[in-house]
Amino acid sequence: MDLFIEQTVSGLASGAIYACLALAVVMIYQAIDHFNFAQGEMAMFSTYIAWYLMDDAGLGLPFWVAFFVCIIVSFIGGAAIERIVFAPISDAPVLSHIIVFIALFSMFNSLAGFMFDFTPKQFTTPFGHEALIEGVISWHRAGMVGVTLIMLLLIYAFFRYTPIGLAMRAAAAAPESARLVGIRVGFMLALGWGLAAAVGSVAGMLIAPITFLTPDMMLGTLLYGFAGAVVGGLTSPLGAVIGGFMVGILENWMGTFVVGSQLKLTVALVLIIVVLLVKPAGLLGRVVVKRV
Amino acid sequence: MALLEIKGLKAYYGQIEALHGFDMELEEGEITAVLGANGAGKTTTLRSICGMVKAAGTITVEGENVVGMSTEAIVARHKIAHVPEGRGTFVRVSTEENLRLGAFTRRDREIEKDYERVYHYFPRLKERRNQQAGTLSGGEQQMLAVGRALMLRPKIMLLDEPSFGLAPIITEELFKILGQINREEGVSMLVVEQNANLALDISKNAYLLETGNVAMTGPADKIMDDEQVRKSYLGY
Amino acid sequence: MASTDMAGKSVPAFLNQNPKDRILVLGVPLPLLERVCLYVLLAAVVVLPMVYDGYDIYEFGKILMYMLAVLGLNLLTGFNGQFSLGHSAFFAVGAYATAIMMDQLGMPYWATIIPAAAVCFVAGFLFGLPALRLDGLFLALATFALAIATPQLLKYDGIAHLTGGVQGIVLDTPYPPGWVDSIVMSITGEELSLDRWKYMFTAFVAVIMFAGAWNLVHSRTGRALIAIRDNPLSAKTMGINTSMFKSAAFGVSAMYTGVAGSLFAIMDEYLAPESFTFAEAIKFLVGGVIGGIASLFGAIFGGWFVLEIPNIADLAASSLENYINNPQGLTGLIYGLFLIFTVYVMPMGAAGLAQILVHKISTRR
Amino acid sequence: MKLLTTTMVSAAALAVAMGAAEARNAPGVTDKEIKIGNTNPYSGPAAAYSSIGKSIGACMDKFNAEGGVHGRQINFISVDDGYSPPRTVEQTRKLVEREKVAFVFQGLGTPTNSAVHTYMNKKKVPQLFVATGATKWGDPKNFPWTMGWQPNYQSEGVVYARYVMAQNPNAKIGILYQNDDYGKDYVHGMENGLGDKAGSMIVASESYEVTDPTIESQIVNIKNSGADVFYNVTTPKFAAQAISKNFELGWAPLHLLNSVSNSIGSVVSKAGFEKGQGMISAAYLMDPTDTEWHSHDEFKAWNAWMDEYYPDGDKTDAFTAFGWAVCHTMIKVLDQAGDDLSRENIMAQAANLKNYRAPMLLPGIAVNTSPTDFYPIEQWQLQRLKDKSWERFGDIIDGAVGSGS
Repeated sequence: MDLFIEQTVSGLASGAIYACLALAVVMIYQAIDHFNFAQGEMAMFSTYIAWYLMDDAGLGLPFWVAFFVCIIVSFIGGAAIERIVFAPISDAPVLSHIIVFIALFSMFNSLAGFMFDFTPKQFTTPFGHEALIEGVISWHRAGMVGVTLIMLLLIYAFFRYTPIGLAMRAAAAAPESARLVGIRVGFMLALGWGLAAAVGSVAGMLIAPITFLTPDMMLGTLLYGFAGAVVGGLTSPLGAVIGGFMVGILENWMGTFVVGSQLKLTVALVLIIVVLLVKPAGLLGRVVVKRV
Repeated sequence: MALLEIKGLKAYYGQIEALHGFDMELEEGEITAVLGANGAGKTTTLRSICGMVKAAGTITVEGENVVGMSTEAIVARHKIAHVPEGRGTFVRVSTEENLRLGAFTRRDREIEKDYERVYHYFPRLKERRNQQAGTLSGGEQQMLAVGRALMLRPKIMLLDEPSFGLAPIITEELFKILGQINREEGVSMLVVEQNANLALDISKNAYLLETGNVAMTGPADKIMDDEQVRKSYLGY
Repeated sequence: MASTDMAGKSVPAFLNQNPKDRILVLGVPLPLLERVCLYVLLAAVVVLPMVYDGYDIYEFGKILMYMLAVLGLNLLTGFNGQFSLGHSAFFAVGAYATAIMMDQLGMPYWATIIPAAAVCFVAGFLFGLPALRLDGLFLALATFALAIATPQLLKYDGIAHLTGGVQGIVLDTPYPPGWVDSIVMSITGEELSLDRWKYMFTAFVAVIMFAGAWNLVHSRTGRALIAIRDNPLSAKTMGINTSMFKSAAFGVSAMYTGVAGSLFAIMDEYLAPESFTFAEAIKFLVGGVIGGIASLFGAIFGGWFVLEIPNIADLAASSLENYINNPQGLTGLIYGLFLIFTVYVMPMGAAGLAQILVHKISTRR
Repeated sequence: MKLLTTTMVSAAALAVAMGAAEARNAPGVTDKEIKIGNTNPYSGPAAAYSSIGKSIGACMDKFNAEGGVHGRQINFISVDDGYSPPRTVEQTRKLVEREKVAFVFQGLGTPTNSAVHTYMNKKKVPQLFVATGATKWGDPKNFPWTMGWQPNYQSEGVVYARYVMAQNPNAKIGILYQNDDYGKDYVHGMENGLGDKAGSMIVASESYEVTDPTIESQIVNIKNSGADVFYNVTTPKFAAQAISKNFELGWAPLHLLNSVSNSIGSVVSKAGFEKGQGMISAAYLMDPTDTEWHSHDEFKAWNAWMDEYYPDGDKTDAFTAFGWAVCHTMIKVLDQAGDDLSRENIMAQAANLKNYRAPMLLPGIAVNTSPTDFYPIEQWQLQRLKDKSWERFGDIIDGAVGSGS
């Protein structure tokens, strides 16, 4: 097969990883109007929880049971973080929030290593690693794309068609106005955090069978996830997924044909800055226009 | 008993007392104007009613004291719709979604119907129903804010400087519609305005605030005739 | 009171204090008190090498070095109301600029500081030009990306002949110039140790840089910058090229952190890409926040804290050794807790806390 | 790099000359105790290696419980440097100047040890058996106070190169390496081993960053270059990824897996045995997860020690065996030094190990040093993955290459 096509296919494969995480980035951005720099680490920690639930040394639960228990635990954990850590500083400037994100980043990273040690863990997939189409896509990757698309549909429908999704966006963007129409902003924020943590946990569980589970699995991945979300548009779940795939492909093209594999992270960096400057709304996002 | 009864209202920003304990009433089905200079405490009064500032005293709505209740609960329970200063548009979502948000606390099945009710008063909004609300003009956003308030099917509407930043023609049209809403829907209104003429025109009663206290109160036409008021607030 | 849709606002209210507010403390106006503090600190800086040597004085030198790095971050926040998660990148630029000048051009270490500062200023300025068009949250994202990409850039084969690639660069020892040696010899009768000299050199640069920052903040330009920060719209209408000013401020910030990098390279005589990871950026952030992110004095405390917190973590770890396995692994947790604690309890950092305490004492009188 | 000032060389020479004459004990040595310092990444990106520091500590505990070395207890002070070179400098200086350790042993990592390389040699404090396979640790002329332990990365690369040349002199080699000194040393080893043919035989060379999520794009490129030999220079996580990805792509080249990641327990089994059949790797230590050794006496001793002294440790973690073996080597040096525990003599004894068999080394491999040979282990044996364990084949290979370069 032609190298170009192969790299594109491989880019789609890693793009699926980024798309998953980009979706989680959009979820939290919609819910709290912020990036969560600790999102990757939270997803990684959730994945460890799932691993513990499944592993023989842990509880030894079957995959799907562990999968859903992990989602629920992550949801509760995310909501609890909002209530315990962020609610008391809800009026503080953005600066304080970023600091707390970095604090969470550091804490989850450290805790994961402390509790589960640093040796790579194998994470099972219910789909199997066998080839679905020889040399193109494995069952796991197909399953991963499938689950990502299901999540995309759910998130899209949630924000688009449910009053609570609409209320969540409203609460994030304009908390005071939201309160005035009777929205419980604190509840929405907690809910948003919970959902974002849940989406992140699914991303983690889909990614880990490919990358193996280690405390540092998400640092670089999150950067690409951010890039995907920025490229696609921070307010659009569909955009984030498309953006994730695009970043995957672009990364491979650039790495193979232009800058070489040594500068792949830099590609993500440049991409983020350029898109933010040139087309801040991304491909499918909405520009925030305000008239006075 | 009045629909809304305020007794001895004090309000605080941190340690600073902004309102010093006054009384105010709003009768069912009426429009009452609240006038005063900048910093007199007009906005603070409205914010106190819907629980957005720390307040002391009693604010009785339909016989229940709401001081200490959360904004969300006041809105949901007593159907008080606050049209805030600066309009509070949800800029990222569409016009119709803004309206939908106005009905957030309602659980009945007539929400869809009420869009038409709003569009009946503000046909412009219908044209723009799928447009991102942040791109509406100032006047349209003000209409949207009132429309959003209507979606609550409110008993009371609190309007904070609805004329702010609008062209005179649009302001006049807006006040006409407010009067119409008051008559047709039976919504009681508390209107804070700099433009005292317009407010007094549609109001039955009026209060004049000065530095956190009620300086004068009475029927709107009486206030309008008061020399002092005319000099200070009406400019003629 | 119109506070809807203000999510993008990033200027913390506490930055808006007028530095010239004359609070009387025990009958002494605050700026005077500040001055006295400054002189006491300066005296300490001078006295330290007479008392300490070896590891101790090396640690003091590192504190001053980190102080400069944190100061860079604080200037950025103080002047632009924004901050960077990627200052490890500018720390690296400064360190590598010095190392390359010494290694490739054979320049003496002391001669590299000024050109390295210039390089960092330009690097910061150029990064700032596009990046500062982003508001707080997005700037944080862009600099986050920068911090993560930095080690990879340093290793890039295309510049490996300069940077030493993955091997890094081993630098010549910064021996004191002969005349310094002989002066010290004539006064004390003993030879000046290398550690003491490194400290003296670092302290010399740090004090000059600190004084520069002090004057800048208290100068008319400084106040203009702060005015731009607080009210960019009116500054624009007055015809001030705000983006140019802001980029320049970013450049100055990068320059401070970069000079810290230069001093780091000289002090440790070695650098490698592993010294400039995202963890390093977090360190600066922690130092800045805990010291007080918009305060000059805060930087001093922050510098000390950055150096000492791993030791504190070690200490905590060794006392826990009997109870849990691998307590050192919890260093990151301790970092995080300190950050959250600071945000909750003293959002203005140690400097802010000190100011409040001083204020309390003075008003009680 | 031009750190070699004439003053340093002469100072070093002087030190060696004076060493013999003076027999004063090193700081940190009393009649009851020997203080030994160590830096390890207990936190940060390389914390997976921390089990080395912990197993050495546990091993020292065992020796102490058995009476220590010539009546002296070992006080092993292991501190965290987070794999950050500046932190290593701070911690090492603290160990040497404040804790007053006799010497530093098994500091981990190439950039970290490089950061204190000059300092230790200027201070004349032994920097013994550093835990890194870079070539530069065996340079007694310029750095008489520093010594490595494990066979260096380059020599391993040479071993693979020779194997490939013997199998197929026209092979096309694709390399995947970690973009740091470790990865590049392996690549240099391969290039040196291939000699003139390196240019024509190496058809692809792709690097990855530790922060990269995956290495898939690189593997696609290597496969596409037409390579029929895959030289896999990666750390455990990425090694497992690479084994999986090759399998997924249906690509089955001759797979050379570097010894850093040839643990059955933590890499091969996790990637899946079926995916790695036929892989070739070099080894010098027994893999504790390889059932072949489970009846061996040295394994049994290791196993018993793990149970008693390091119960939290992970027995599938090959670093525990590494720590065990290097700890024994250290004890051997102290034992040889007897009552002359000056820094000079400790260094001299480290450079005087003759055919010492540290436990858990592969049968036939031994530790050898001399005043001009600072590479303690220089032997390898090749092995091939068959079913669920490594099958060793061929002779013990002397890979004494690093010393020349």
